[in-house]
Amino acid sequence: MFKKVLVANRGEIALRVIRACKELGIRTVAIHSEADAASLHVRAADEKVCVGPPDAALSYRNIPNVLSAAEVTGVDAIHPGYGFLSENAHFAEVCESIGVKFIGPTSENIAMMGDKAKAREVVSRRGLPVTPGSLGELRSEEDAMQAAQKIGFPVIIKATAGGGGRGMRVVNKAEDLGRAFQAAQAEAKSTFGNENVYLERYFLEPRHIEVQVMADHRGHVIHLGERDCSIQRRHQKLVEETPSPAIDEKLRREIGRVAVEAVKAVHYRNVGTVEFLLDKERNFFFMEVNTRIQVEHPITEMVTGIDLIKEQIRLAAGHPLSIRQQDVVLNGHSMECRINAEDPEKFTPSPGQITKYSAPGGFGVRVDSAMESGATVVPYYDSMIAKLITHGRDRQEAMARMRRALDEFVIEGIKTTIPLHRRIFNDPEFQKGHISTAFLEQLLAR
Amino acid sequence: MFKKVLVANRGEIALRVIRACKELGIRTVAIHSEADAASLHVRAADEKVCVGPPDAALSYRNIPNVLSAAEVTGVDAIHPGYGFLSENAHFAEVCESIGVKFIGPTSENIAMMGDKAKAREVVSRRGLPVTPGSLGELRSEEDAMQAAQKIGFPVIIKATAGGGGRGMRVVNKAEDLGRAFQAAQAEAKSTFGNENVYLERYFLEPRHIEVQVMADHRGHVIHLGERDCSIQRRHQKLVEETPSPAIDEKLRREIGRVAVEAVKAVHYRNVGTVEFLLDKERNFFFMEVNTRIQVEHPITEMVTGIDLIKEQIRLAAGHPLSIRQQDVVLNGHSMECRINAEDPEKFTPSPGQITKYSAPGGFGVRVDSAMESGATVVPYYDSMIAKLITHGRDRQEAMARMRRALDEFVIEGIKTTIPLHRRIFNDPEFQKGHISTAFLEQLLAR
Amino acid sequence: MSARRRSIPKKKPRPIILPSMPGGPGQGQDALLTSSQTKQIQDLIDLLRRNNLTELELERQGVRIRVRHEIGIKSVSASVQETVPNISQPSVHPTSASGPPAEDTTGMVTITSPIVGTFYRSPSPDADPYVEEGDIVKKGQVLCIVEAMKLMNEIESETDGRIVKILAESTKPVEYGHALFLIDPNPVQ
Amino acid sequence: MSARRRSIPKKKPRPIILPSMPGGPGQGQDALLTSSQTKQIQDLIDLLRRNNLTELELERQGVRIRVRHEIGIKSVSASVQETVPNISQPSVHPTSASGPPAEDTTGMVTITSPIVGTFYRSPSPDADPYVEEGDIVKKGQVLCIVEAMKLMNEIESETDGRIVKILAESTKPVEYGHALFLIDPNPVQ
Repeated sequence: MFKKVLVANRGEIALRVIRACKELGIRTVAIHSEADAASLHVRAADEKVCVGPPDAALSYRNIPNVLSAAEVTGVDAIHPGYGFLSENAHFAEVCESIGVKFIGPTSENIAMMGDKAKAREVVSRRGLPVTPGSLGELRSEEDAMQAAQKIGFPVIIKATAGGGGRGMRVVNKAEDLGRAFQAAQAEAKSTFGNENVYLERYFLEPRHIEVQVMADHRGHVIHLGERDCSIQRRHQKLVEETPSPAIDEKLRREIGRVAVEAVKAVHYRNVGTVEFLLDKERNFFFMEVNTRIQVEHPITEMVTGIDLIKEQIRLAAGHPLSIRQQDVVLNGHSMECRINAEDPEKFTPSPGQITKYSAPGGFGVRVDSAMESGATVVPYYDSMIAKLITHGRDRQEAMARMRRALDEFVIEGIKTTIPLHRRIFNDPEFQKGHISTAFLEQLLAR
Repeated sequence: MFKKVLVANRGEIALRVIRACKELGIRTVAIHSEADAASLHVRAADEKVCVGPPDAALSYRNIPNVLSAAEVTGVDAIHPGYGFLSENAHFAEVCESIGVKFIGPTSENIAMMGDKAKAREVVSRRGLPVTPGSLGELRSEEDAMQAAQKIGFPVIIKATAGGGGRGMRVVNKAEDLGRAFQAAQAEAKSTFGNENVYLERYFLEPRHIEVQVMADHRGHVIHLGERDCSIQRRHQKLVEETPSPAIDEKLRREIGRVAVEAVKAVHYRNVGTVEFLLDKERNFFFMEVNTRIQVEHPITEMVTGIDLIKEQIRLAAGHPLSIRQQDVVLNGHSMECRINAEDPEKFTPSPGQITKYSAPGGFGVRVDSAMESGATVVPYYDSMIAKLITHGRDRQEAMARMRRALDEFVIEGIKTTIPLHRRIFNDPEFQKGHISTAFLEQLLAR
Repeated sequence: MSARRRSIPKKKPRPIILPSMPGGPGQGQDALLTSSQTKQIQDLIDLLRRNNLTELELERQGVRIRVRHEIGIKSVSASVQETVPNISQPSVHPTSASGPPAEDTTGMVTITSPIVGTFYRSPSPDADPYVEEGDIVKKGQVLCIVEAMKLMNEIESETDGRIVKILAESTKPVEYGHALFLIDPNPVQ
Repeated sequence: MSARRRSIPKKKPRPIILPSMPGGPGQGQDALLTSSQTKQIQDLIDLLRRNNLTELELERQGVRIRVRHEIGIKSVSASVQETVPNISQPSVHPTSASGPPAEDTTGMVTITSPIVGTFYRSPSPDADPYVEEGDIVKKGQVLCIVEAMKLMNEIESETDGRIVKILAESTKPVEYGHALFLIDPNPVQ
């Protein structure tokens, strides 16, 4: 097992990783920008290294400085968290080249899955269901038209290097395709430095379903059930839950099998997430693989009892999977609210000092956060400041706990999305589990 | 189901009950003494009533004021928590007589189990193992000598109305018995107003094992596994865990069966705990039944997923048990530290204002507490200010989490037992599970 | 108190006179210091208040001054209540439970409820109130009833004086310590 | 900065001159406790507020003043570190990473490390140090090397002046922003 791990991240996920390391008896090194010198994740670690100014490109994403920090502190491994360098194949590669273990999949895994069109192609070749559309990138408008007419409108054009909703265009009819293709290419190029795009059928009100997988160095792969992440605003998830209200035991086995097959197809290692789209007829289609720990991993931990961060570390250290598929039991129901430092109506960021912070407690309530009274939410990074997670014997109980916990959560000095979360959890349609990726926009429009 | 419940308690257990009520959609009334007007449990409730001055005898134990509060607020039921009026058969009886449901066992259950000698007798008559000793109270010194010689020395004399270590005398040889008998009687009389005593074999270094039971109004009874509460100082528990490191599946079934039989023998209702003594040869003996929710109930909740407070409320409202014995699954391992406002070496109380309070979080960590930054620990009541509970896939993980969480817990302005808990969790014998009720005294003597 | 009335109907609990709130700032420092020192300390306290400081330490001759500014609060309960806006906190009754109203009550006696129950100003719905504001009362005179557990508890005045204000509403619940009457024991006739 | 040196050995990053810390101790306290205490303390409090300090302690000729500002703070680290005694917080290096030492550095220029790496005062173990304390240096002159990922990064002086103090120890790690040299740009010759 590793003796010392550098945590190449900040905020709640850095603290999450540090906690896991502590429980495993591993020493930790925190890195931080000048803006985060006083952060909880820095104080929680055994050692700390300032790696740059507030701008993440010059600090948390600064590969030379991060690797130098790893070098001068003599760590065995680096945990990248999510975001920042976590899906940077080059970074993973350089880590390996200097003898520091990258806690995550191989750089090849990251590179291949980072090309969304390529990933679709590989998975499709294994006979697994992908969203109907082009395989590989579109070379021309004619290519696009051919693919679109084959699957029928509406279609969505996406950047192969994409993510977060950028470089996407929905096209409802053939005459709009040409202009949308050009626009998507241009946006893909300016955003990702790569103009390649592909095209899929556009589903109305689908669910976003993802399956947690784990793979060891022997090629054993298991899945830990699905997460329903349909509550999104502009492709940003706000609420997640497991199990999905739309998935029964039979469908779970099937979608789990496909997820395992998909990552086996690319010799995937460590922990990952396979994203699917579930339509109203409960057909599911492979979308992509996220080659990192997900923000919403805690809900899977709550129902399986498996510490995913510890598994990541153990797997990276060469240990085999600690559990077999048949021993994975899903207990009860878990939900997560991402609490952002944002105006709950206008969604404008609300950085500033937290004058009072008091997290909810008691049975079935978990809070993952690096905030505290007196802490400052700096404007340079992601606005998520806390994850509020509840667990219950069933969805009803998990929801009741969430409402209770949202009422107890005190964060003063800045605005947060807590009022929006309350609104979601008080909505009768949400309570019935009638959700889709269109849910939140519909709720906000009411 | 009840519409409104009065919580006849304070501190963490009052908040615990209020949280459960909120999750069940039940309105709550907090009572409080003048010393607790600003407490979190009071603010968390929908309504509040001041029932007296700081002295608990004139406020939290003041039956007329508590019942008046129930009357003027129009509640359907009263939850007594633990301590105070929770094991007062008269209070339970008066509640029923005025049409307010007492959330707990029947007043007959409480009365019978409150007489420890009687409880032993009833259980023994069912052929269940009780600690060897007298059945019923001892009428005279001769009675005592006869019983002692039958089972052999050492023996312990206990008050039938006893608890908390008072009215007890350990006797090592026959010639000391007479004096000890007199002394125990006198102490029992002065402490409990009842001079009756009984006598049992005195075990060296036993384990304190208790089994959680639940019974509905139809007489169905199930158990939820055991708790090992051997880490005690002067009969005050400091650390509890489940499952017990000393109990395997076979013994668990056996001791569980006996616990269920024991409470069936007295037509027990609602939630209760059957206490056993486990000797070094793994023989177990019935000791008594606690007719209330226990302080350490959360660890059972963590491994079963069952909310015991909600079960209490549902059972009191006349619902049947929500789960069958065969569906009770014990997942992983859970441990609890009782954090007291005490000097961790001298055990002197340390009341005062908490200048900073920051509870640990993350996976597998639960905190039940009504404390917060700026709160004042008043000197009138129990010194327990927080329960830190961890859960892990196994004992190893639960312990590692506890060490991590103890390190994160910040309570400033008063002294707490956190350093003592750290010492316990760092002890190799404790880590191996080699514990008994003598463990803590031995650790402190080192 | 509660023990005495437990089972006897029409028991008359003696009213409890709450002492004025303990430890307000600025009490009892006069005797310890010279008048000039007192003035200086008052200045410091004013300074502390103006600046919302919570602590101020001063040591003379080997001069030591310590000023502290904690959370920016006057009293803990107030701030705490402000900061938990999501937990509703209605009370059983509309008025404050623990003291006379804000007006000048120097020298006044507050009669508070020694039990939890329902406040009645008259012995029965048809009867006249025991007392009205402005009435002169004698020590031991019944002022009202607090009903608890079907028992009518007569509350007596513990002083001679004039009823300045009736602080509770008839038929409404009162909790322990709820202020019921404000009595001026030395009324200007 | 980092982009420029990413792949080029012997890249010479320009030193970053940190502005002196806002409102450090040592400002305007000289006249304390000579005439009106109140006035001076108000000054101190204003100072505290303007500077968002968490604590200010001064001892001077038997006079000790300590001012503390607990929660409403900008510079969290000081107070926060005090209050979490159970979390250890060693740093990679012994000296503070983020600023000049406490002595009077008015007008001085601090050369800080623009990268994370290992500090060397000489180009090789056998060679003489680039500079010593007291040396006069020119703008652009190499002062030291910070090695990162096997690349030797020469750090140059960004000003003419005299090396007042060398703030890092050769062969020890330095983090981003670590103060390396204190240079007096206007030395008294």
